[in-house]
Amino acid sequence: MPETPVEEAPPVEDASVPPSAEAASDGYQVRLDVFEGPLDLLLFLIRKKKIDIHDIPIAAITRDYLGYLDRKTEINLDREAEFVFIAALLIYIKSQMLLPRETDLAEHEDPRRVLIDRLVEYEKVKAACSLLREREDVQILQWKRDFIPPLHGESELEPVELSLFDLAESFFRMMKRREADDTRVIRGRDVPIEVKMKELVTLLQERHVLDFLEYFESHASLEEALVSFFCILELVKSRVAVAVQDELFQTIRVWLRKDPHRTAAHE
Amino acid sequence: MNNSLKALIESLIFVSQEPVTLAQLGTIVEGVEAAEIEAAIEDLIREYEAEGRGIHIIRAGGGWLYSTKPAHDREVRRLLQIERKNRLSSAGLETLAAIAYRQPVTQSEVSAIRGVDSTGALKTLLEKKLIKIVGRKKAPGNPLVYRTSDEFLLYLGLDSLDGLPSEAEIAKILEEEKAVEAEP
Amino acid sequence: MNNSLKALIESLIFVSQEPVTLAQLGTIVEGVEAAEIEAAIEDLIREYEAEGRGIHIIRAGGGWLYSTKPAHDREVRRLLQIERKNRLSSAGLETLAAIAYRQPVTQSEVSAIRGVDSTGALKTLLEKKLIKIVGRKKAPGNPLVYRTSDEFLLYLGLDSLDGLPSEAEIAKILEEEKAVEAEP
Repeated sequence: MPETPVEEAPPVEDASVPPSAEAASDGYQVRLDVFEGPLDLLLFLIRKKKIDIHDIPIAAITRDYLGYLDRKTEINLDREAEFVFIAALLIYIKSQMLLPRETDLAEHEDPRRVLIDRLVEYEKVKAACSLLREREDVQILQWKRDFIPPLHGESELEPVELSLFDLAESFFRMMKRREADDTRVIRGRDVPIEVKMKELVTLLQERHVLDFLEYFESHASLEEALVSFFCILELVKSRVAVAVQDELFQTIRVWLRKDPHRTAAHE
Repeated sequence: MNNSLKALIESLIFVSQEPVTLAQLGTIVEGVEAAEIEAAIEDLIREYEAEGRGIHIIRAGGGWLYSTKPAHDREVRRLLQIERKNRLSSAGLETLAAIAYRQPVTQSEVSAIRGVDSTGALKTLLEKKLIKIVGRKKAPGNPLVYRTSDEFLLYLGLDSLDGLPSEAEIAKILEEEKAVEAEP
Repeated sequence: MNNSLKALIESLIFVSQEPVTLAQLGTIVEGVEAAEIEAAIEDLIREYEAEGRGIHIIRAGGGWLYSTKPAHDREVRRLLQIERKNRLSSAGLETLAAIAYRQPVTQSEVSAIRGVDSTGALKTLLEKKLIKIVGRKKAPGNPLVYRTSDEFLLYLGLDSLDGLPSEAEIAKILEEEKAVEAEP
């Protein structure tokens, strides 16, 4: 059962039957072709022997446990390391129990304590699971709407929620996608300087004054922006255009020099 | 019963995709006592639970919302052309239960409770949005901390985390299982 | 009147995003005369039109669907406003993720990461106050530089950007071999 990725919901025809009957078959008596985890196996052994979980005969349980481990067919082999880890813990506890002691151990000194605590906790989680399964069985048959019904007039709500995981996942997928893309060479289009120069002069004539930064940001590629930059430098150098920055960090305005005397005042 | 109040509440619960809370209703239906609103909802719930109705109002995630009744699952799926919803695997449910009861928890805490590495199960639960990452623990390695989500409450039809099976209920189940065990 | 037929039709109209047609109902409710189905729908419509009901079934696009009644329009919109969180399209989410993980970044850097022009998405994120302009980059064109905002942290319930899952962690979660653990 634990090997099956998904379990079928009970047949729809059974919707009226309390799903607890189904869930009960999840209990220990009928179950388990394969033990998914070591705690699962331990609990099974304890129940089979009708042992009090708080007073586990470690030697006997360890023997049984190792027996299952040897057979391998009954445990989830993907989890072998975890089964072996608990086996080591059992053997360690057993050795601790065998140490000669002068006085009886207080309860909190019981070497089994650490294992008992885990088993008790795990047993509770398993029991909670059977209760939660009952709820799940009822809920998955009921359908909620994942849209908003039409209102009078327009409705433009997008049903997307943001979560940290969504965000991180989105970034991760994007980077993966990019990794794949990077194997492909992306070539920007060549921009001949003469063409750009003409384009720039035309623009200056049309607009009279150009915002330097705005003009740069309008370029699709860095290459194209650089070409424009050289064009402007060239135009300023050859005194065809004037570039003025009123204050540090402010935008630079560019215009064509029409009347050399008037523009000189700006410089 | 105030019929127009009931009608208004019906439309509000109906139109919402998420459970509508009493607080939300209170903000919108001004000047009406919470008790009166609740009485109207109770009335609505009763009406929908009657025979011959295909949808009903359920309480989950701290509010009320509509859903179809379980009896029509097969036909609903045929109309929407979707497969039967799969139950969670036992590994997934176990991981979810461990998180629900011990939250906020880290991956290694969940794995310790289950005795097996739970990274894969956590991933699937995250994808299903039944759990969420809520931050990091101030501990070596600053591991991510997980909690159950609002979708988790809706998924199991729980009003809040207080609705999780109690210690007493769990103890009762354990007793029953042991009793069955003891029989020949 | 066949009560269970009516209930079934009610649940089908409820759950469908598109108007449900008579033909669709006919395929799902096998062995029932079209006339009988229509009668059941007429009956449902009449019931919902009664005083004291907040929603009704309307005929549209060759079929039937639920809609709120005009009388509650104002309240319904208020509720949806309250409920509506900052919801993002996948383009918005991607852009936000690129900024969150690569900040400070420029528009062209974000576009390069995403492989598509992100000007529109940036604008939306600015409007939603999830990102902010923090200055200009000393680079050709002095492009604007973006960062995530404080609202962004609030929205995700994070104390600081350090709370974002690291790339390595996300990779680990997402690339975990499914075979290791059966899917929930």
